[in-house]
Amino acid sequence: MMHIGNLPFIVAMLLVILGLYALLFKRNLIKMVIGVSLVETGVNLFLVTLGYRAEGIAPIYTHAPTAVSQVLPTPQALTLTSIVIGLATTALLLSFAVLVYRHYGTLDVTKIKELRG
Amino acid sequence: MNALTTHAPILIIATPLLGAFAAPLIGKLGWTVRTAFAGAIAALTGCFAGLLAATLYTGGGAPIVYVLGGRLPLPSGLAAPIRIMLEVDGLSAFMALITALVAVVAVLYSVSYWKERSGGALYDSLLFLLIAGVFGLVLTGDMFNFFVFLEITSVAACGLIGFRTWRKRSSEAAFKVMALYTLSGLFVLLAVGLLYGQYGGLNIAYLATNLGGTMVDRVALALLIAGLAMKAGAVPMHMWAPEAYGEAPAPVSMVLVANSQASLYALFRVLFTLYGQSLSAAAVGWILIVLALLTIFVGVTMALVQKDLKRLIAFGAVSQIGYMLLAVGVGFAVLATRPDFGLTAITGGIFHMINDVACIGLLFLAAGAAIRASGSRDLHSMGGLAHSLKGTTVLFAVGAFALAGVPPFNGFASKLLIYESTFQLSPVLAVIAVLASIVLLAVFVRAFQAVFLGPRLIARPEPVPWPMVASMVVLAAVVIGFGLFPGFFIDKIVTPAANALWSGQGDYIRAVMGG
Amino acid sequence: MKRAVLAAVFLFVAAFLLLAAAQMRPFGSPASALMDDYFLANAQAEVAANNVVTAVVFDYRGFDTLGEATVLFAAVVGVLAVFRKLREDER
Amino acid sequence: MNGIDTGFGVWNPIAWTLLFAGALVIAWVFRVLGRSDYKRGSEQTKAFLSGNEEPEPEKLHVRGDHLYWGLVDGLAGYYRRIRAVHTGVLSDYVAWFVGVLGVVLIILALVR
Repeated sequence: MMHIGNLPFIVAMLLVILGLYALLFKRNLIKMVIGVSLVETGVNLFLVTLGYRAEGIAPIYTHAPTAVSQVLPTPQALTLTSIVIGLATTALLLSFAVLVYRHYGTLDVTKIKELRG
Repeated sequence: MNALTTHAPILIIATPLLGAFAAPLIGKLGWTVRTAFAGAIAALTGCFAGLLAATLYTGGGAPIVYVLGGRLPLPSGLAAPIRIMLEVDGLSAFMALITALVAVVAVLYSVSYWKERSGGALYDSLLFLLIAGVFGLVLTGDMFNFFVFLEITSVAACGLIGFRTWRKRSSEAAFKVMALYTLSGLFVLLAVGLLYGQYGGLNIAYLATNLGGTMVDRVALALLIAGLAMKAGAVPMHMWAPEAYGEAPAPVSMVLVANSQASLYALFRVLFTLYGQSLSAAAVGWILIVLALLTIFVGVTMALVQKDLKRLIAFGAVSQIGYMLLAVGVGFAVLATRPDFGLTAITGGIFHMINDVACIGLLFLAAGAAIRASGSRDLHSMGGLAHSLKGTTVLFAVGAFALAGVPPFNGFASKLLIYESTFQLSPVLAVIAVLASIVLLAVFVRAFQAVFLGPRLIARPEPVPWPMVASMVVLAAVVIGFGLFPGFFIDKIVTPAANALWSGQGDYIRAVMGG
Repeated sequence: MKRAVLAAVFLFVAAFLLLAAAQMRPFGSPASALMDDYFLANAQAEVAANNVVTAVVFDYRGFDTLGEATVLFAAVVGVLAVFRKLREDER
Repeated sequence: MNGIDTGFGVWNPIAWTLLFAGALVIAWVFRVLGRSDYKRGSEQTKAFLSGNEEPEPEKLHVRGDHLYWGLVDGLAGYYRRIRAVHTGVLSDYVAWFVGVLGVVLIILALVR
C-alpha cells in the first residue's frame, strides 16, 4: 500500500474548512445550509477515518478470513449516528429557510436582519 | 424503592422522553387529558431528580455511575470502559435540580398559556424533548453521548423558537439559532473525534486519565471552549441569545436559559474534570474571565437601550451568564494554588446558576403574562398594567430586584460571594461586576416603569390565569427562600457541586476507572 | 478591510485545524484500541452479532442510537409544527 | 447556618430584613405624624405648573424609551459602535465564532 501519511485526516479537515468558508462568505440561505452540511460531512469523514487500521478488513465475522486485523467498529457506529443527526438538523434548517422565504420574500442573508441592535 | 434509587439517573431522562413520544398521541384526547399527562410527566421527572440528588447527598457526595446495558463500569480485566455511562456527581445533581425546577414551572405555565393556540400537542412534545435533552447533557459521562444530547436540545429548542410561525421574527430567529447551534455542536463533535483518535475512548473519566498537553489536545480544547461558550451565549458569540430568548414563547425562554447553563456546565466539566491539571490553568482561566467581563458589560449596556420587553430581559440573561463565567473562571485561574478564595468564587458562580434561572425565569414568565394581557411587547406602547395585573406586578418586581442583586433576595447572596472572591484576584473584576449590577437595576427599573406604572394605557387587559400565577409564585418562593436562607442552601446543595469542580476530578475518575 | 481581517482569521483557524490533523497519530494505526478490540473479541459471544458495527450501534452504544432516533423524532415534530395548519386568529 | 461567611465578610439576610423592616416602621411613623391640615382631593394636591393647566396623565407618562435618554445620549459613541456590531446577519455571527476560536487557539498554542 502506498504511504499516504495523515492525508485522510487533512482531507476531512479541508471539507470542514470549505463548509466554514461557505458559511462565512456566501449570502444565500440555502448555500449556508449546504455549508453546514459540508462541515457535517467533513466531521463524519474525519470520524470514520479514525477507525482505519492498516491492512484491516471490515469488522464482520461472516466469511471473514482468520488472523487478519479488523478495522475499529466504534467510529463507524458513531458516524452512523452522526449522519442521521445531520439529516435531521438539515431537514429542520431547510424548513426554517422555507418559512423565512415566505415571510421575507428573499433568501439573501444580509436582508434577513429584523432582529438587530 | 431500591430499584427506583438505582435507576433514577436514567429514569430522569426516560420520563420526559416518554412524555415527548406520547404527547402527539395523547393530544388527540383533548386538552384536559393532555394537560394532566404533561403535568404528571413533569412532576414525576421532578421527583426522580429530587430522589437522585437525595441519594447523592446522603451517600457522602461520591459520584454515582450508572452503566447502560451493564453492571460494572469496567468489564473484567480491561482498563477502558466500553459502555455508555451516566455519571452523577455533586455538580450534575445540582444541574439536574435546576432543570427539574425549570421543567415543572414551564409545564405548569404552559397549561393555560398555550390553551388557545394551535399545535399544543406538538408544543408539549418539543418541550419535553428539550427538557430530556438538558437532563441528558448534565447527567451523561460520555463525550459522544453528550454531543447527541446537544443535538436533541438544539433541534427541540429551535422547533420551539420558531413555533409561532405566523411571526416574521420567530422564523428568522429560528433559522439563525439553528444554524449556530448546529455549528457549535459540530465543532464539539470534531473535538470529540480528535480526542477519540488520540486516546481510543469516549468516556470522560477515561479520557481524563490519558489527556496530556499535546497540540492535538489543545486544539480539541479550543474547539470545545469556543463551541460550548457559544451555546452558553458568551459575548461576542451571544448575538443569537437575545433572538432565541426574545422570540421563543415565555416558558421556553426560561428553559432555554437552563439549556445555556447546561452548556456552561459542560464547559466547566471539560475544563475541571477532563483537562484539569494537564494544562496551564491560569491562561485558560483568564480566557474565561475576559469573555465574562465582555459578557457582563455588553449584556447590561445593550439591555439598557432595548425597546422590546422580551429582548431587554434576554440581554439581562446574557449578562448573568457572564457572572457565572467570571466566578468559575477566577476559580479555575487559581485552581489548587489559592484555596482561600478560589473555592468561594466557584461556590458563588454555582449558586448564581440556580438564582439566575429562578430570577430570569420569573421575569420571562411575568413578561409573558404582561405581553399576553396587553397584546404588545413594545416598551413604548405598554404601561399602566399595575392597575389590573397586581400579582404579576409584584412578581416582576421581585424578579427584577433579585436579578439586580438587591438584598435580601437571592441574587445578592450569590453576587456577594462573587464580588468578594473576585476582588482577591483583581479589584477591577469586582468593580466591573458591581457597576454592571447597578446598571442592571436601572435596566429593570426602566422596564418596570414602562410596563407596569403610569396611567392605564390599555383599557381591558386580559387577566392572568391561575396556573401562570402559580408557576410564577413557585419561582418567587425560590427567589425569596434562597435569599433569606442562603447559608442553608449553600451548605446542602451548592457546596457539593463546588467541591466536585474544585477537588472532585480524582473522585470522578476513580468512580469509573477504580483504583 | 473587514473582509480582509475575516479572511486572515479564517485562514489562521484553517491552518490550525490542518495542523492538528497532521499532528495526530499516524493514519491507520490507532494509538489505543482497548475498547474497540474488546468489541472485536467479544461481540460474537456477548451480543451474538456477526457484524461488530451492528453490535456497537444496537447494544454497546445503544443509548446513542436512542438519542439519534430522538433527534429524528424531534426534527419531524419540528417540521410538522412549522408547516401545521394555523388557527384563524393566528394568521 | 442561615447567613454566609465568605471568608472576608459576613451576610445575614434575616438580620438585614429585620433592620430594614425596623427602618420602614420608623418611616411609617414619621409619615403618620405628618401635617394634619393636608386634605386629599382638594386644591392642595393639584400640581402647580406656573399657572398652566395640568395635562392629561396619559401625556405626562414617561414611556419606556424616554427613560435614561440622558445616559444613553452621553454614551452615544459607545452605543453607535456596539449596536453596529449587532448586525443581525448570520454570517457575522459565524465570523465572531471563528474569531473567538482563533484567539483561543493562539492563546492555547502559545501558553505552555
